[in-house]
Amino acid sequence: MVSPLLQNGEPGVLLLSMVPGLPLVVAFMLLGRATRQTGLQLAPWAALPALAAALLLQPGIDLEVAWFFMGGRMGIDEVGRSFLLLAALVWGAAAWFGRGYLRADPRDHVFFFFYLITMAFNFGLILAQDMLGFYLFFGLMSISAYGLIVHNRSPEARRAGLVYLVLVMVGEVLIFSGMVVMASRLPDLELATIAASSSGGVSFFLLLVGFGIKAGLVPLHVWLPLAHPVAPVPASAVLSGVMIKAGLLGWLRFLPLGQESVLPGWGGALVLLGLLAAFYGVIIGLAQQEVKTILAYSSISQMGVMTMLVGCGLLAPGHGPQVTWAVSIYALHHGLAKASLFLATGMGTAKGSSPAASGQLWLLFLPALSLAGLPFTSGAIAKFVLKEVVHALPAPWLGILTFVLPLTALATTLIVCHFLKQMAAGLPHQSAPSPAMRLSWLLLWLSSALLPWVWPQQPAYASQATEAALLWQGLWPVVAGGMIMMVSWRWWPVSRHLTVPAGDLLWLVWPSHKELARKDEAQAEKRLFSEIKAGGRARQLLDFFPSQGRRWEKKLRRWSLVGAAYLLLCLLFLVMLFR
Amino acid sequence: MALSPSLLYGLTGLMLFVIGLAALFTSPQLLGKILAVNIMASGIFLFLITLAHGSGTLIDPVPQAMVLTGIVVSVSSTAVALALLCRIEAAARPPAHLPKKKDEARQG
Amino acid sequence: MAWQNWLLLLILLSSMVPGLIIFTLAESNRGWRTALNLCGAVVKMILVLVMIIGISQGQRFAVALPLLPGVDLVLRADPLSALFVALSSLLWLFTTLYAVAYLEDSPNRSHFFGYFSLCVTVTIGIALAGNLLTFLFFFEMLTLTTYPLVIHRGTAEAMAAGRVYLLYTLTGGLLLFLGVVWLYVLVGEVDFSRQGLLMPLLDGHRPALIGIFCLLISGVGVKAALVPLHGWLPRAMVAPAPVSALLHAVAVVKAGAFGIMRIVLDVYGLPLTSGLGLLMPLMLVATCTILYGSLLALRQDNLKRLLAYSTVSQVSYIVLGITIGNPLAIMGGMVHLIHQGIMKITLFFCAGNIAETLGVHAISRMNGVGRRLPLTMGAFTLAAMGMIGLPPLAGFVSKWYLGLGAINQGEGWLLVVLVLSTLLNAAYFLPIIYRAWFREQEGPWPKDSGAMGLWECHWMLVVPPLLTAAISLLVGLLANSTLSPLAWVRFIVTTRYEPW
Amino acid sequence: MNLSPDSSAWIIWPVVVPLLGAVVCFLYKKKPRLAGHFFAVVTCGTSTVLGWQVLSQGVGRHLLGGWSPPLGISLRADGPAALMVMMTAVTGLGITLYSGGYFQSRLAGDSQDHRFRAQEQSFWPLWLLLWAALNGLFLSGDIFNIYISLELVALSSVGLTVLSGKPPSLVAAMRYLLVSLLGSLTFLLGVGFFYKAHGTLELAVISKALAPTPPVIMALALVSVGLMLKTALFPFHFWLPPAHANALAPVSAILSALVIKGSWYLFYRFWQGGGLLAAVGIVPALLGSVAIIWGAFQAFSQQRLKMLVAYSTVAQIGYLFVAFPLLVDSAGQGRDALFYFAISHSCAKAAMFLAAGTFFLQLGHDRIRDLAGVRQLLPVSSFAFALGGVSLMGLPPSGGFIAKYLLVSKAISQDLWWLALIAVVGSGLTAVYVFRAVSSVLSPHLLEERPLLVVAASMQWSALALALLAIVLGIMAPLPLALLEVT
Repeated sequence: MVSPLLQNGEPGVLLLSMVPGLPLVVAFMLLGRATRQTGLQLAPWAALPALAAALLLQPGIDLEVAWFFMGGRMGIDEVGRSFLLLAALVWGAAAWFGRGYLRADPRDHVFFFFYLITMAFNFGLILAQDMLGFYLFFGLMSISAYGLIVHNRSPEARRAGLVYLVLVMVGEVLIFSGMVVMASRLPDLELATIAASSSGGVSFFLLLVGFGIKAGLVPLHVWLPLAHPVAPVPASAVLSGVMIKAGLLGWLRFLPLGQESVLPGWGGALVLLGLLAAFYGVIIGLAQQEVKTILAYSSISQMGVMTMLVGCGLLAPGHGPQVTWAVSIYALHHGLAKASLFLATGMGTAKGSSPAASGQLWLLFLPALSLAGLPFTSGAIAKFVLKEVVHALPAPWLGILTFVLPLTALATTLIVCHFLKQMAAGLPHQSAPSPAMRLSWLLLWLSSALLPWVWPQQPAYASQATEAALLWQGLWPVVAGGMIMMVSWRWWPVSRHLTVPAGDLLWLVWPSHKELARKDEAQAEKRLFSEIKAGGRARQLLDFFPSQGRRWEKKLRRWSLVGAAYLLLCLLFLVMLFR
Repeated sequence: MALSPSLLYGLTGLMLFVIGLAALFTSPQLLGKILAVNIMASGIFLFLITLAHGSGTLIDPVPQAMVLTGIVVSVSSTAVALALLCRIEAAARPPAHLPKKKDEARQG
Repeated sequence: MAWQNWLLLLILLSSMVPGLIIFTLAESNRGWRTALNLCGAVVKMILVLVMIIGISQGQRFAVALPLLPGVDLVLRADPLSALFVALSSLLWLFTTLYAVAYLEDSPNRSHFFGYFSLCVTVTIGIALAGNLLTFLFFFEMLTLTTYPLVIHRGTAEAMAAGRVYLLYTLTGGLLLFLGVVWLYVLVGEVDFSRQGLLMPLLDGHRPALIGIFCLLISGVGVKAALVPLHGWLPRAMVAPAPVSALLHAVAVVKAGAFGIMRIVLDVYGLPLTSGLGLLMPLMLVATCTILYGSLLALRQDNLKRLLAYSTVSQVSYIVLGITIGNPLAIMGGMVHLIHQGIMKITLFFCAGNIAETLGVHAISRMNGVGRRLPLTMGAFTLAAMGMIGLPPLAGFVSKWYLGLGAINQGEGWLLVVLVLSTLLNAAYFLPIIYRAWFREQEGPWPKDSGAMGLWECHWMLVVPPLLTAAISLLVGLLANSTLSPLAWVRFIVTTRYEPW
Repeated sequence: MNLSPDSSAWIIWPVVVPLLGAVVCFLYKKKPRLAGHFFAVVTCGTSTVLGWQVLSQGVGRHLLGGWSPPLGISLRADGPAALMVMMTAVTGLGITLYSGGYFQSRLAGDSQDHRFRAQEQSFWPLWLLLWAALNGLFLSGDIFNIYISLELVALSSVGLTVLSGKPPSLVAAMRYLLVSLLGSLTFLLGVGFFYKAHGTLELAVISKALAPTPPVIMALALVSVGLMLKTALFPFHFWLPPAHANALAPVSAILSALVIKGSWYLFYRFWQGGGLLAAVGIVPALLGSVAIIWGAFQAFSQQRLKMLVAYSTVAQIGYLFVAFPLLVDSAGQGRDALFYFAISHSCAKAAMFLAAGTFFLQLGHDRIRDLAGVRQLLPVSSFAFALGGVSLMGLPPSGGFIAKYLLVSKAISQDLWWLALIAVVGSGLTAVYVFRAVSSVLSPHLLEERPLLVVAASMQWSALALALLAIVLGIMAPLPLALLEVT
């Protein structure tokens, strides 16, 4: 087991500040012409401090930076450590991968600039130990990811970017409002305080939806299937592998998980919503052709499962830490597996063209099926901790979920099989992967396969998850799913009968490509013209008074009028004085 | 109230003032206006003189001094007015093709 | 004791004297003019620093000049005025630097810089005014000194804008005048340091107090561009960019907002204002302004006009903060005085830069500007994000405290207003950023004055926006440090307005 | 009056010096300009000494030649009188300096040498005579002397008006003369009635003891109407704009800034006691209000700059009368407002007319529309014009602001709301027409026309000095107000 080597102290603080600091420095090196090449060389290594921090630092390290923003606190806790490890691995491997993937792109420095700042902010939000720090990094990460999504500047990418940005802004203000409401009741804004307090009502709802946008909560998931296919492969990998987990982390940090007297109704709703997403994602995903879109829908489905977990946390008082831990394990497992699948889409060539390629296809089965919870994969552990949580639930939910959970695994099997088939069918032509790409992919694959086995603090789970009774429970959905897919390929290919455009629900509200409605030049000129005309009329009107005024003034010059005024005034004075 | 000579003179003076006033306001000619002003001045002088008579038998010298000075002022201002009138006439005459302007000028 | 009195006058003179000398300089005398301007600006900065340090150590600065029997012209530096003075003198320095390069070859520069300096002098006077009449005194002078700047281009459009500007501001000035005189007749000297001065009148003179309040607020509201009174602001943007920058960020609009602050907080005081039932209407006006300004900004294609409408909207944040009437919200409003100033001046600098260097005025023609002017657009992006209120930029800090104050005061609906405003801000700022960075250039620029050495255009055009953008980042990023505006505002609120 | 009859012999000098100067200028035709400057400076000096004496020693009184009233001539200098003398002195000095430059430039720049020389030869004696007459008017203690000075003022100003020799100015001067005569004769008739009622001509006595007896009422009515005529209060303003606008530049300034103040000052003198004002104060106030609005409106409609400025005088005269109801209570704020209007208007209006005259001289026209860009040619004059406008508008810091403040606050404290509103609205209207001119003058256009001649520096700077004085009056109010307190 990895044991924390570094205690609180100077080196720890230095390492902690390098976690977001190094990527930022490298990112800004990319902006200068002179330092650009060095920056590109360094880019894949920028995640190393994060990795080191995740592996070496003692949970509980805490660093208060009073002058920073509005009172900053950075540190590592148990949950953060697990998320940081995931983030460091995926970001690092994807960056390494990306160096090769974008080797022919003249704007690779632009990509890596956004990549690195997004990475830094992602690390930052994991480390943040106070409300505003979390919000700060969350917001920054969301905004800078825009640059990743629109990197290839195609119309589809712009549209996806727009949808993403709109949703990000909506999420942003929702989170802001939720946090304001929450902060107004708290003595201070540290996460520890928040965890101890119970927040309900408005702020709960606002934060749930706000973070839900990032976490791909149905029906706010529409940006995911749009953004993934258009973004460069490494960007998709981190998007699906890590960044959507930030929303999850937000829930873990700010929702009152496992507390008494908080809205069980909300918990139930969240569980149902999660289950809905789990199946909905699969159904829509089966109708897709494009591999990255399929993976995106799979992510939606998997995030649905995690949403359900969070919902369980709300339903099960007293099990907060357990749920949190389960979610972080699940997230670790899903993040690594999904990222390695995504990276694979960036190096696939026509099927069977080379031994390496076909070998890679076979290797893909492991992360793919681990998503479905195949025994002896990381997915099995994830499913196991999931069940542990479910067992803690009160009566109706326990029954429902025990019944439904295997079905979600089955559904997942369907979609990963669909994905594998599409992969095997071949991808649009891509240049052959460089050795670095292969190496980074392998690294991710290995960590996906192994890490959940070695990582947990209680290895007991690993052994429990491999008990014989559970083996069958894990195996049958996969087998059944595989058979269903075989049958459907043969007689009833889903994607031929069901076509849903990527972004599904979005098409109801925004059916076609529309540029932002900007008034065009002709319209502007027309208005200007009418303004001028109105001005002329106004001037005519204005001139009326002076001309009349001059006329009257002329009349006033007559002596007779003056005489009359003279006499009148004399009389007026006399009368008024006599009175 | 009996019509004492001083009252009669005074009222006459005021009448003259009013007549001058009327002429000033109605006379179309500048010369007429100048004369009207003179008549007004004379009326006032008459009025002032009656004040000197006053109540007692002693003649008050102050109004007389006022009238004397007033006459000087009146004469000089009439002179200025007449000189000005001459300049106006002179300025209006040369452009014979503009007879209208002359009328305007005369009316002031 | 003596030097404290002289200090305030020196602060005024440090920009007035250069201004007056500049009037007499020949048009071609560029070196002296620039030197005088910059010297004045730097000297003023130093003096202001001395003053601020003095205030934080509890020294008192005041100087009085008898104006009329029983009515004095009082300059006094309290923490609130120090806030505004610091903003004005700092941004004056930057704007001067910018203007020197911006107006490099244009005519009438002596004139411009002369009025420019006078304008700052008057703004400082507004900030330091110790009583209502002194405030009025400088407030009206502001109209006069800014008018020549607004019409500086001399085009028909500029002259028309000048007329509209005068129409609004002079009318506002008259209303304010009437209100001030009325109040003086009622209570005599209205000194800002005497709080609760009007409290005894609450029983007998309620209608009069309400009437005066309306007069005063509508008077300063014209300059603060509260919504029915905002018409001049978008038109006044025909002025040269440094003028717009100063007008929007520091001088005119801020003077109005500052005036509302003074009237509500110091003249009437919050208890009286809310006792008269006047806070709520003012709050409604502020919210309408916030939303209406943003809605109109959404429709603009001219960058400077958009920024003008954005000012309309943003300045009402300040008013909103005051009217919520909660210490936290007041902090948010007050600190927005600084934050909005810094961010907006950055935006106008950048807009001017784009117009000056590339001849681009319309947003629809801004595609790819980021490639050509990366530094400028970088600064623009930072400032625009700050305007939206994204952390950790300046705008967020204001928004956060406004929101917190609103919730604490039980006015949860204001959060919706803030949220809508944020979304609207995003809706009109993000497309600009998008065009500049993520779109390719379409066709050649209308003109291109070319890069200059290391810089993308004249360095004096780039450095000021970069510095102000950096400051707008820093004041947010370091909001909690003891040197930030937020800390100062906290000092003001805790020392003066905490009881309420 | 328990002052000794000769507490201050100095009083005579502000009258005698310019009178002497007029004679010298008339006789010494070779260099009238030099003599004119000399006597103007000396007059200004003696006036200043007088002002200082009044301020430090209180009211001064002097009997000419030791003859006591009613036959002797008595001079009396109290605060208001001294202030008016000072105003005349300062404005007069500025105008004198301007005139020197004005005639010098015209003589240097034109071949019509002879005509201009004749103009100058008549200008200096007339101007100094007018100055002497004005000072006499302000300082005279009895109302018949005042009548004489009034006539002297009228005659010399008519003389000045016709100097330009243009037909419109002749017609205007004629009308001016007739109106003046009508006014002063009406005044004289009033004087007669006063004498009948009180048996004395001493102004101090008369204005203190205004009882509503028929002769006094008659006298007051006549005097008031006569003085209104001479001050060109609406509806008697008809003669003023053409006369003022068609005169030579320094003359316009003299007429607008100083001459109308003479008759206005008398009006104030007769009503200063308050007393009967409660009954009729509304009449001048109403006429004044109409004048403010009508004058502003007409000024706005004008095409020529000097006409605009002249109509602005019509409007400002309204301000001089509008505050009369405020004199009713004895607290001096109403009086302060009136006099502050008078002195700041004097400086500002002189500056504006002088600047307008400079434009005219430089460009050969004063069409407002074509003035755009004159700033490049005449920066100092343009600035002076704008500053004068600021004071007229009553914007701080300027004398006009102080006056407006005093007026409005007094009106509000007496619950005369309409008056406060009129004052405020009036200053708004003033702003409208002033900015119509100022925006043209200050506009940064490039001027296409070539200047006709070189303008002497003294023309520009004297206007600026006066304008600055109008501004400075806004921050040194305690001094003039202290002088006013001396009664």
